[in-house]
Amino acid sequence: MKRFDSTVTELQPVASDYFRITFQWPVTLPLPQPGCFLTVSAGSGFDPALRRPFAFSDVDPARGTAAFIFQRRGRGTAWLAERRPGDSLDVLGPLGAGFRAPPSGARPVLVAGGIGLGPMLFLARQLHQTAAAGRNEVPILVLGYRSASQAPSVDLPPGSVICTDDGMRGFHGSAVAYLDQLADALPPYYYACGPVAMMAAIDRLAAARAGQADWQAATEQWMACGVGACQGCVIPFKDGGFKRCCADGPVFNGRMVDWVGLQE
Amino acid sequence: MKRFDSTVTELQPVASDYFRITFQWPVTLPLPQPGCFLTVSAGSGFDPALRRPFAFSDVDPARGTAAFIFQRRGRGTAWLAERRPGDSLDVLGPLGAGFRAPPSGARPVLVAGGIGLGPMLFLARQLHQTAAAGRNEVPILVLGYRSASQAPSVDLPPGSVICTDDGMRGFHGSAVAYLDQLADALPPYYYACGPVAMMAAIDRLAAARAGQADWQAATEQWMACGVGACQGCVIPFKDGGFKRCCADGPVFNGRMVDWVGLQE
Amino acid sequence: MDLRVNIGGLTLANPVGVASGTFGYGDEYAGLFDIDRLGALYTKAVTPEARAGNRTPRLADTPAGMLNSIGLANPGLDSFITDKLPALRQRRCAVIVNVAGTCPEEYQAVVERLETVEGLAGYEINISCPNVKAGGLALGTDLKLVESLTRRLRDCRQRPERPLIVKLSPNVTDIAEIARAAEAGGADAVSCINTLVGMVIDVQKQRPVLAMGTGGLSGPAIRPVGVACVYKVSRAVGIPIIGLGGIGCLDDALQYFLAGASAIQIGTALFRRPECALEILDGLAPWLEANHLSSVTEIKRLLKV
Amino acid sequence: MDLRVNIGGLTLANPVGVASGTFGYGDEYAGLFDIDRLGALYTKAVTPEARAGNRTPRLADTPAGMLNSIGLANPGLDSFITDKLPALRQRRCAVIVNVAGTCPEEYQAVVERLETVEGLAGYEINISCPNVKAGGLALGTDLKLVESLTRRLRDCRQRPERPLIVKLSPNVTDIAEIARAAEAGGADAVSCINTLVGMVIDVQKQRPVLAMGTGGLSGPAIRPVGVACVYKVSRAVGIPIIGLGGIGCLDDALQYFLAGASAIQIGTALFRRPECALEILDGLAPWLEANHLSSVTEIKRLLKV
Ligand SMILES: Cc1cc2nc3c(=O)[nH]c(=O)nc-3n(C[C@H](O)[C@H](O)[C@H](O)COP(=O)(O)OP(=O)(O)OC[C@H]3O[C@@H](n4cnc5c(N)ncnc54)[C@H](O)[C@@H]3O)c2cc1C
Ligand SMILES: Cc1cc2nc3c(=O)[nH]c(=O)nc-3n(C[C@H](O)[C@H](O)[C@H](O)COP(=O)(O)OP(=O)(O)OC[C@H]3O[C@@H](n4cnc5c(N)ncnc54)[C@H](O)[C@@H]3O)c2cc1C
Ligand SMILES: Cc1cc2nc3c(=O)[nH]c(=O)nc-3n(C[C@H](O)[C@H](O)[C@H](O)COP(=O)(O)O)c2cc1C
Ligand SMILES: Cc1cc2nc3c(=O)[nH]c(=O)nc-3n(C[C@H](O)[C@H](O)[C@H](O)COP(=O)(O)O)c2cc1C
Ligand code: FES
Ligand code: FES
Repeated sequence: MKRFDSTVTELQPVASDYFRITFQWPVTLPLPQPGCFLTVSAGSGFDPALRRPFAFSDVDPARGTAAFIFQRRGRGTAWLAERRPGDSLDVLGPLGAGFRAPPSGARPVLVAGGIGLGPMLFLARQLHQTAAAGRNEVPILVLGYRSASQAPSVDLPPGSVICTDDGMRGFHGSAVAYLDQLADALPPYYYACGPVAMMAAIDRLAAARAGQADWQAATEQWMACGVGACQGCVIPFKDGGFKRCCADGPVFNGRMVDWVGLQE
Repeated sequence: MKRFDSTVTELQPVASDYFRITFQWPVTLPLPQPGCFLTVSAGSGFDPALRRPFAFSDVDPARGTAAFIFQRRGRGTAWLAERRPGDSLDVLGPLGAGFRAPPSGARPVLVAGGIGLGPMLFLARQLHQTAAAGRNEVPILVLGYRSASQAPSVDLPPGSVICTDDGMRGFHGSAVAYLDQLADALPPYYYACGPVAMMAAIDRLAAARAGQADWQAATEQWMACGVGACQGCVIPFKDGGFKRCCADGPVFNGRMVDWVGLQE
Repeated sequence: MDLRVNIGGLTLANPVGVASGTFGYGDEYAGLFDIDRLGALYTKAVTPEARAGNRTPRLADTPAGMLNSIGLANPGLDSFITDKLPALRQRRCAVIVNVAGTCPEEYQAVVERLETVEGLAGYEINISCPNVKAGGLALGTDLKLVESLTRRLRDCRQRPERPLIVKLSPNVTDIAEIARAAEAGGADAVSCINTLVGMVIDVQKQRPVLAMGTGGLSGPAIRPVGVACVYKVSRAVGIPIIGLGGIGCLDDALQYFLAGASAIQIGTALFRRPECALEILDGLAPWLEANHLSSVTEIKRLLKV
Repeated sequence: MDLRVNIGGLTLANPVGVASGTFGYGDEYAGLFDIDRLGALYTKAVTPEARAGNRTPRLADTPAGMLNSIGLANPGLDSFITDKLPALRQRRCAVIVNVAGTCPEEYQAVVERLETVEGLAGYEINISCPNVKAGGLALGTDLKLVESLTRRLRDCRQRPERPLIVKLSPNVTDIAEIARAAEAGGADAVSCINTLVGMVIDVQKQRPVLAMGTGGLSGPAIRPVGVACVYKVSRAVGIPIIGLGGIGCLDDALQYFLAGASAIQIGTALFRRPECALEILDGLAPWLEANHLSSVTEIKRLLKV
């Protein structure tokens, strides 16, 4: 990991209030893996004061760039949405431990809700590549949206499924409802990133399926240091303990996370 | 006066660390006069928190623009120096009372030091126009710099004098030394804007010349509201009182200002 | 939507006021927004005699805030009444006079005299100004003094319809204790917070930026402190609380209402964006409607803790 | 240029330290800059028993600052010694342990036990944490308790070369008084300031952002408060002062030295720009030279007031 001043190469709207930002990623740094994240400093002064964390959505070693997809929500992301090619970007990364490989013989089922899009896209592309090399089964990427208009215009890998609550596009219902009715010869192995309510529902589903004692959840928590020093970003676990999202995660076995405690 | 979101039309370097910024000035607003100022909000958050005051250097009613010249000094002006055409600029103005006309029969002698350049240029151009219309004598603009390299590349009105401490350009010596040796058929009437030490020296000169009981000083003081409400920006007067730079000034009779108290 | 709030018997048209010392005596901002729409205007402090205020510089810029050491500069009681009050009376918003002095007798002199004139809505007792040697902060940190000063002013007041609002300092170990002392002395309301004591040093000049050394810290930087103080005080007293400190937008104001405030004041943020006071006012009614509330004082009940 | 400073008998290689709670136990930032160049590393608080810390969320973002309510999460004294200390001992910088507890006996248990192990440079006594129910802040606001706790720890200490540094809270009416109590109890130095009590309310969710309600405000927002406290304390005590609160660059550090600090700590600003600690260190020697000084402790003499 390193803190450095990168340069923005592209800022692209991908849906209403969603953007993909691409920036230089020096070859001297480790290549970010799916599930890993970076933090950026927003604004020129100390308002806002804390760096903002984002999960990588993409890395292009040939061009020496990396990218993340973000939603404009508050001051930090409003500032990000105003960046233009050539602007500098204060980056700290790569941070955190990414996703682990799926167990053999299981179907990697990737679920993305909201701002979970970026890391899931990144993972889906990687699992398609490793599937082509025979290292795992072909993954399915499931994306859930309230309405068709929220679905992003990004290149989805083959076999991706869009679910909309209003039924105007793809599967009519939530991503979790889709998982529930999914019939597959292979047992599913879940990866997910999205709102806590969605994660909790996936956890219940995983618990209900005898075959799956473990699934991989990319978690989120307010962060200060991003490197494991401040104990600020902890995620509650079902055993009553806490683990640091930034340094012990952000990817955890979803069965272990106390989703109710996190929601509170 | 009004607070509004203007748009930057040009940002031009005029000397090392000096810039002229031009921005839209709606026709519906009063035309700024020389000596008047505006405040701008720097940065997207509240760091820095206070608006920054600058004196108008120019106004172009035909194009609907106004301008000021600024020196990059700290966070606020560093942010300003990064503006580009099309960027928005949060402006509050026009503020303050500008320069009054010179007494008839006297020579308007305008002295600018450092960031005093903008308002003095503006005043010089206006006094040349009114001189052409026979309303006052032709002004002289005197600019003082430490070295020739600091002298700005701006169009100076005819008859302007550049003074440099190193003697590499124009008069060899300070602007005040130039005033001291200036021989003119007409009695001088001073207008000045610049460092307190320069202002104090001009005040001594004005006091020494029997003919001049009054001269016009454009003062500076840290400001918070800029509109006369907070009492923060007061300038000490020789009679022991204070006057608000923003609302009672920024132009005062230089003979009345307590330059020693201001310097402290 | 009815935005009226009651502060110790005084009904304000709405809960949005502008803070003492940041709004002069009302005229200065007249060109920038419609002052008459404000619920209340808290004047710069008024003392018995005119005060020139502290030496300059009186201001310093700090991260998300500022320091001031104005030092209660004001034209004095007589001039306030003859020169400032006539224009203030024309305002449709309630005019609340911020009262200061060096000793209890001076506070009393101001209130007694103001009781004889028409056109004022109430008194805000400034026992918390960090920028003066005598009175001010020293007074506001002593429980007995707070209670006795409040009682003294209460006793000399002839017009009970003018609330006595005691303005609290955050520069104390326990602000709730001070609030209780004010309540015990008969205060109709408290406002909190005044500024925090702070200092900025000019490293180049190797001396404090402010001529007086220290000053009062205000602005968004202190908002979390102000919200915590209002929350704490609201658990300690039964009288209404007027919240302030770093409010600049509707969200900030709502934090104070949720914490327990019945009304708010906007200070430093006016310097950045004068019209924010009306933007906050305009946002209140829609927010109340969206949250199915019929008055501002109900907001505090929403807070889950 | 000699940057060494003496804190109660302990010589630090330079006056730049990293603040308790913002730097873990040292390893986490190792990849980002050369930790060994620091003058001192103040550990996260150590208590006798392991503590999981407070419920989440524990952080909130504020203008030019942040709130935390970590709640002294730490692995406990035993685990600190067996799991954290071995790596800390390898550090070339002085390791100062931040000590906390719920009662004087707990503080004493920590110090007594740490006196039996090698590789530590001193103790910072945290009597000022606003994020725990017992101990912490309550302790740090009572003059008698501060003095007696300091004396108790002083008496149980076997190694006088390890300074006892009492960490002061700004959440008091008079911080100088508390500093004098610490000095009277035998403290070798004081550090100031810890965080200010603050609260941020999530208006959407209508509850405090922090699970615990209030938390500690840190970062550039509080720097003027920290500088004012150091200035005030430096006029009240003769022991060295370690200044902190919102330091992020050389200019900020110099403000603290001018105000009277002999050493500094950097906390929240590390989160934004970790290497700022070394940038400050690298700027010190050139600044001293340019100002014709031969040591950091001379800086305070430059202040004109
Ligand atoms: C490991 C990790 C990966 C993330 N990846 C992405 C991503 O790929 N794309 C994306 O759009 N967002 C991602 N987020 C969330 C992102 O950090 C927040 O949306 C962003 O910080 C909001 O900043 P703001 O200033 O615009 O909003 P603010 O106004 O500060 O806050 C808006 C809301 O965002 C949330 N938020 C703010 N700061 C944080 C933070 N430090 N940590 C967690 N939540 C926060 C809070 O719920 C807050 O109410 C990720 C967060 C984490 C922890
Ligand atoms: C009426 C008036 C007219 C001015 N006209 C011009 C102008 O035409 N061109 C120009 O370059 N500058 C002008 N200034 C000064 C200008 O306001 C400051 O240089 C600017 O605010 C510095 O901001 P900063 O954030 O870059 O610097 P900071 O880092 O904040 O400060 C750098 C230095 O600038 C001075 N300064 C900062 N803020 C203020 C303030 N609010 N008021 C006065 N001095 C301040 C201080 O001495 C400070 O040490 C004028 C000031 C006033 C009061
Ligand atoms: C320039 C200035 C002058 C002030 N003068 C007074 C005053 O005369 N009386 C008073 O009670 N408070 C005074 N205050 C404090 C404010 O009324 C308010 O309590 C404080 O600034 C916090 O609110 P804010 O962060 O919204 O500014 C002053 C504040 C500022 C910035
Ligand atoms: C996340 C976090 C955790 C902290 N934990 C402790 C602690 O355990 N013990 C302590 O004495 N201070 C603790 N502090 C306070 C800091 O050491 C420091 O006093 C305060 O943050 C002010 O400095 P700063 O503005 O540079 O951060 C903590 C601060 C933060 C931000
Ligand atoms: S953000 Fe500091 S430990 Fe995770
Ligand atoms: S800046 Fe407020 S009175 Fe001039």
